[in-house]
Amino acid sequence: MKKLLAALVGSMALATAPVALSAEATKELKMAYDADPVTLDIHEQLSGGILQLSHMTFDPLVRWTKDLGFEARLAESWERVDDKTMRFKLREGVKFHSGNELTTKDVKFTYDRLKESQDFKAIFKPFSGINIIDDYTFELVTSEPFPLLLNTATYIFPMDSEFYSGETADGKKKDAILKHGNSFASDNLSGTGPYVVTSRQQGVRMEFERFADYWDEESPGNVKKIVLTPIKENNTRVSALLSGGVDFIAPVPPTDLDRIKRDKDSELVTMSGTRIILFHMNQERVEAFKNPKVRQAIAYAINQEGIAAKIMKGFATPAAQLSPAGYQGHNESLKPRYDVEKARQLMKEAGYEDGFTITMMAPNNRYVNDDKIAQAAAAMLARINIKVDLKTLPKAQYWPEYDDRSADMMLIGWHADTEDSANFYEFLTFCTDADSGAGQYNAGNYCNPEIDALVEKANVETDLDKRAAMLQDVEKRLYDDAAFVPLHWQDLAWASKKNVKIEPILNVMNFPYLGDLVVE
Amino acid sequence: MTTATLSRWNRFRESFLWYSFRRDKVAIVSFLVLILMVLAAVFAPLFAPTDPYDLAQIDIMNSELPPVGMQGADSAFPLGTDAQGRDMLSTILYGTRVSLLIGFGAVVLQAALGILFGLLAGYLGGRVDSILMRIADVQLSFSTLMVAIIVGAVFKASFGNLMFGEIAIYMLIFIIGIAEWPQIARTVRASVLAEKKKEYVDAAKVMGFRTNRIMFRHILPNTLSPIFVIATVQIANAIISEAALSFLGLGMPETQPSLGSLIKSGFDYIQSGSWWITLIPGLVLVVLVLVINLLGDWLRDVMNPRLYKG
Amino acid sequence: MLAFLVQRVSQALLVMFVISVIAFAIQDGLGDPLQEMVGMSVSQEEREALREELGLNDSMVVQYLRFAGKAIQGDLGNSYFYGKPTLEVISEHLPATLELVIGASLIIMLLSVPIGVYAAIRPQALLAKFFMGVSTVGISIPVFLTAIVLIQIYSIGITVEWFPADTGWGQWLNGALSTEGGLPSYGRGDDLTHLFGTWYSGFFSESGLLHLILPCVSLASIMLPLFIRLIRAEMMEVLQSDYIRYARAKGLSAVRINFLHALKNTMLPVITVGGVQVGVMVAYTILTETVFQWPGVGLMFLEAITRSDIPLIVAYLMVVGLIFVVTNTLVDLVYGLVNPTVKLTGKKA
Amino acid sequence: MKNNTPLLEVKDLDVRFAVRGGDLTALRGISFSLDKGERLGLVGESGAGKSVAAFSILNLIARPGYIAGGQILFDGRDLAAMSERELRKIRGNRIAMIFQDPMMTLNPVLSIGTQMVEAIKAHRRVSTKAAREIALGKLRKVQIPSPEKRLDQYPHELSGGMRQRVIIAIALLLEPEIIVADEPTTALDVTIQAEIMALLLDLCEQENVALMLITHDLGVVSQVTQRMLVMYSGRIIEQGPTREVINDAQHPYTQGLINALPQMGEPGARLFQIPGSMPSLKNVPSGCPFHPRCTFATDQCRKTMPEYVRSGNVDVACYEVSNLIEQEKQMQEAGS
Repeated sequence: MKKLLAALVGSMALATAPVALSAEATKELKMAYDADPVTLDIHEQLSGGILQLSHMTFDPLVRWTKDLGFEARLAESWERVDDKTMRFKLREGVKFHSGNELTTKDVKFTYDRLKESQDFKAIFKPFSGINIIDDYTFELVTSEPFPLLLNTATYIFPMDSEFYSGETADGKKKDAILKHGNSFASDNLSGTGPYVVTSRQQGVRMEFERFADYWDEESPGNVKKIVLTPIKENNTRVSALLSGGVDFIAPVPPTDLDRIKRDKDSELVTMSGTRIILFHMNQERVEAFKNPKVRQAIAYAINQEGIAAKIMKGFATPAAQLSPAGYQGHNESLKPRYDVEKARQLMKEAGYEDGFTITMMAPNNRYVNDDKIAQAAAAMLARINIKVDLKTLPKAQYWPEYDDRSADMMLIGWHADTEDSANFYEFLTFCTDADSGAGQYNAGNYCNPEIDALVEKANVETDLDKRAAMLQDVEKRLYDDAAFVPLHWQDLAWASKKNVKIEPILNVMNFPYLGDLVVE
Repeated sequence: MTTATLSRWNRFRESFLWYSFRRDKVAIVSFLVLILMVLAAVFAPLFAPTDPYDLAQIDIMNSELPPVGMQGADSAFPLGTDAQGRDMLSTILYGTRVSLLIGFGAVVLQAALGILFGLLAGYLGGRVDSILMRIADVQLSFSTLMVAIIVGAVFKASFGNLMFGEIAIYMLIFIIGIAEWPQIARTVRASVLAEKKKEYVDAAKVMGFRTNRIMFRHILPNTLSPIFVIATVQIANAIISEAALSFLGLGMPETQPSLGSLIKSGFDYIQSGSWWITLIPGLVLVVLVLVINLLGDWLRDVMNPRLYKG
Repeated sequence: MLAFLVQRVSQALLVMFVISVIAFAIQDGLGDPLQEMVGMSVSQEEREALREELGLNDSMVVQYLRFAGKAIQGDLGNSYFYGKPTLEVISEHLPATLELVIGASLIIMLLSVPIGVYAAIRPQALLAKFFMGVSTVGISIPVFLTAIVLIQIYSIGITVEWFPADTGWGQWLNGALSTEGGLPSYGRGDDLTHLFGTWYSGFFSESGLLHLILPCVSLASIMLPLFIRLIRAEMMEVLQSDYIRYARAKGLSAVRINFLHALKNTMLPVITVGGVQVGVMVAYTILTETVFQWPGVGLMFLEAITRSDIPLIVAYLMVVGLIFVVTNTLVDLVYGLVNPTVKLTGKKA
Repeated sequence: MKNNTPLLEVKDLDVRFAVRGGDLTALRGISFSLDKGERLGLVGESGAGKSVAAFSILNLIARPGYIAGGQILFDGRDLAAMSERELRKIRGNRIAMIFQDPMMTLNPVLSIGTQMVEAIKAHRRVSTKAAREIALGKLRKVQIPSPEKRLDQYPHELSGGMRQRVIIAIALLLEPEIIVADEPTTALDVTIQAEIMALLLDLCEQENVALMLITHDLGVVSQVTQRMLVMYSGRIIEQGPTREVINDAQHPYTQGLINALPQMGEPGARLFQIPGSMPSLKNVPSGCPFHPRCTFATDQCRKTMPEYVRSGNVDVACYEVSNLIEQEKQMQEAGS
């Protein structure tokens, strides 16, 4: 029975590390997220929580900068050999927590494991192979010309191959990825990242300590010890910050924004996010939705600014398309079009003047204010005689209903794993095709082969400017056809004590680079 | 002065019940407040300025307006508006109606089951008694919350999700009724055991009455007083249980809020400025339950013969 | 005595069996566990493969028989979310809930007996009426409302300016009513002492105790009023009885009459009702733990519901059912000890 | 046998119950006295106020009853006006009580030993061991088989008769001067009643303890008591030496009571019954409370309350009797 609190995880790393800690890492940070990582195996699940853990305990080859550019991390430099291969130069002298040296065999081990992982294999589908040139240079090869190679490279966090090979005492393979069991990797961790996990009690507490041998000396981070406590209830989490129990919390619910602004010794940081929230109108279930005029009428009836201002308390950016600003597909010209008169007029033209009744479903604990947004939308539709029977469900019950498409209008939010517009269309607007997996979340059964073809072409277009023009054209067509009803991009918010300088380490993907955090 | 055959009304006026009610100020005030609330709830459509169930009347733009008297208030919404822009006053009136409906409905169900099983267990005794009491024990080990989850799941499995809106009230009455009948059953059983020893029961047996006639015509009237007392407390409990279930998201849906789900929906806003969304319905809930409890207390002291001498 | 225990053990098994059957019957109504385990962009057939692997596609009966087979040897299956045997997960979280219930019960016992007895002896006294009033209001406030108010006042602290700050008494009143808070409002604190097995207790360290205060007071706030009213009603009835009058006739002191003769008889029904309430309190911990982020089985159960972690839900329901039967048995034993007229096996009606 | 100051003297005792719609008078100015070692009987139908009189001696009347007037002089001090602290020193120590139903008198959850030792220690500064010895002595005195075992037993383990013996033992624990016994044998079955009453009588004589016996059983009164009072609707209507009252009852009500005894009538004949029933305290008739049921009732009886008049050693409150005495006196004066 493992001793719980004091179990030193990946302890060998600390034991062998030289005693002299870098002088300036002395501060302690107490933080609270709404959930703690479900496992230490960063390939077991593709979720925000696991990626946040990866950035604390591992380092990617390249990582996103604040303005969606790329920053060299473990890959010192890279250059494109031809339109299907990219050569990377690995940084030298980087140590793992276990003391092993980072070499290309670790990158290969990680690449193979990613190809095995159920969650990550879809993202790495375009990759055909990895060539090892020598200890510190390797090449990534794709089957087709793939413009998003670097985007995907941000998901490669080299793992300590030696540490994760061989078998455990009771004969289990150390590198196994177990979804529901207890694998070696889910409890032990050795990465190159700034922090080592010193103790963990699932759902209660997690402690990290600064890795003495961290390769990135220039990192300004001076936090020696981090204690992470998951606090599920929004109210309690905000109270914990205000009562001084913790120094840094995320996420911050929109309702508590001004309470934190008013508090003199805490600081609030908000950023517009990249997760789009939208409604699908199921054309197969409701005859009227087949008519573009009716879809446009609904688009005109929904007041995105009102929802963003009143329900989200200004904590969301009203949207008229899928791609957020900064994405290649973002089309400046598309603006939210709230106009109840025009909506009524369109309904009259489409012959549905006295409206009809539809069912609507939304989750109540998946996205920020999801149930309140659905209620507001239902009220807005009632103004153009569309009577809505709304049902909100907890997320565990909601997704099976979503897969069965059991309501006429359904709410969904989507964040592009590749931080690129194409991902939105592939999952949300492509004609649904079971075996290729396209349009898996297209609850509107919207199908426009022309637009799908345009996106396919963009996917193999390596000239970024041309690619951007194509993607923006796709957004325009979807807008004109009112394929779905976009609402807003959910903003991100973090809050901390005044002396904890979180602003520089935060980014739009919500992966705080805690390694570089400075606490005065 | 032989006791003339007084009419039922005179007998009531003469009875100790009316006498002690007149003298107990707390009971009078509680009774009046309760009647006021019940009337307001029953005639909600008349009093409520807007119909909270008609979505068209709700405008998102005037959400979270403070009650009149605070700056930024809007006279059209005396008690302010909730996060959706619904008028608090009318939503509370409808909400009180839902909560009262659930409270009384659940207790009627509890009483029916409780009296039936309590009488059977108490009067027949032996195997019937132990079986019923074991069922009661198993039932008690399920808290209201678990019953709610289980019954909720069964309803969803059988009716699917879309029907949930309309049948939510009946389902909640069913849940709270099922979860709490053992409380009344135990009380009835205890008083039946006490009554069973009395001579009038033997007299009835001697006269050859059938068992259930004895149980319902003779024993039951004598056990009414504890039932009354516990029933009032159970109504208060039922309303609070519904509020608790709503807090966990298992109560009434947002479109047809009860007091509990109103409090829940306002819960996120309580510490961040618009405290009234939770506190005003919370206040109404506390007053409603308080009044019922006070009446329950008074009824207990009046109905309980042993305390009468004290 | 043995027959009594055997009867109770069989009842416990019956309760757990019934609960497990019901819990399994509603399995698909509880949602799909896969959602939590798999990212959004995982394809349909990946999910199908995983579902097959977990045996979720077998018929309900097959799944139940497999569950029952293992359950008999004490293995209640693995939790999907924790990836560990459910009993292990529950044993990690149970001590936190038990400490909450113990803390709340202590508060209840220490307060309800003196207040209840005082209110019974001097029902007309102003203080007694005040206590009864507060207890009636206490029952009427739902626990999560009490919890938030407590956090706001004692953890975050409130500054009161209702009274005119320029006047002396105004300032004093403002000062008296304002609090700077400071009491911890979440979690069990970080310095818990290890007792045995998975029991890490908060009772033995200052920070542990501080963390216990607000949650225990909230949990107690539901039951305290009930016990005060119960003790008061029961005591007033006992004070009418002949043996109390006889005790006065013997010239015994009022203290001895109230706190030995009367109280011992009062406590009999209070113990039976109280015992049942302890079982009910375990259910109320779910609300308290949610608001205070108290890592007990209540919070674990609620998260299991949102994640539809079915083996954990079934295991929790069975364990709570068992706890209920155990508390009932303990209550009957204690009742047997206190009430000499009851032989240990029989139960006084 | 009458020395000058009686052990206990009750003067014009008034006891009322504050109930809805004004006070009910349970005792209407009753006066009587009790000498050292004397055995006094209180007789009357239930509801006449016998038990209220008994409980008022030690001021044990339960709310809403209260002593409204009069005095209870004991050892020169008025018990009615005494503070609770003072009265406590006398209760159980100098005046002991025996209640009616032994099943209800002993505390069901405390052992017999505890309930006896605590009575001693409430009044004497003795060790528990010494107290247990005293208790054992008294239990032997009341002839309880194997007394040591009894001390550790609980009330429900003893029979009704056994329990009443324990209660008598408790009454004697502190050698009281007076024992007030409220229908001590009524709740027991007939065979045991005689045995217990004989025991009580015997012990009172041995210990020279005054006994105030409340009962509705004329047979017991005639065998056990030296003097007796007959109560009707809160008043003493006749009091005097038991022998005289039983053999030559003056008051019509007392005569009615005595004639109602079965052995007085011929076998097989209908038993005599006093017509009507005891008036409830709510509507006590004017004048002499017995007049609605009295065959000799006159207007005078109906209007005013008769005064006591002495006939032999018996004091009687009845106009009919006082008129007869008046006539006899006139005949004697006329005759002499």
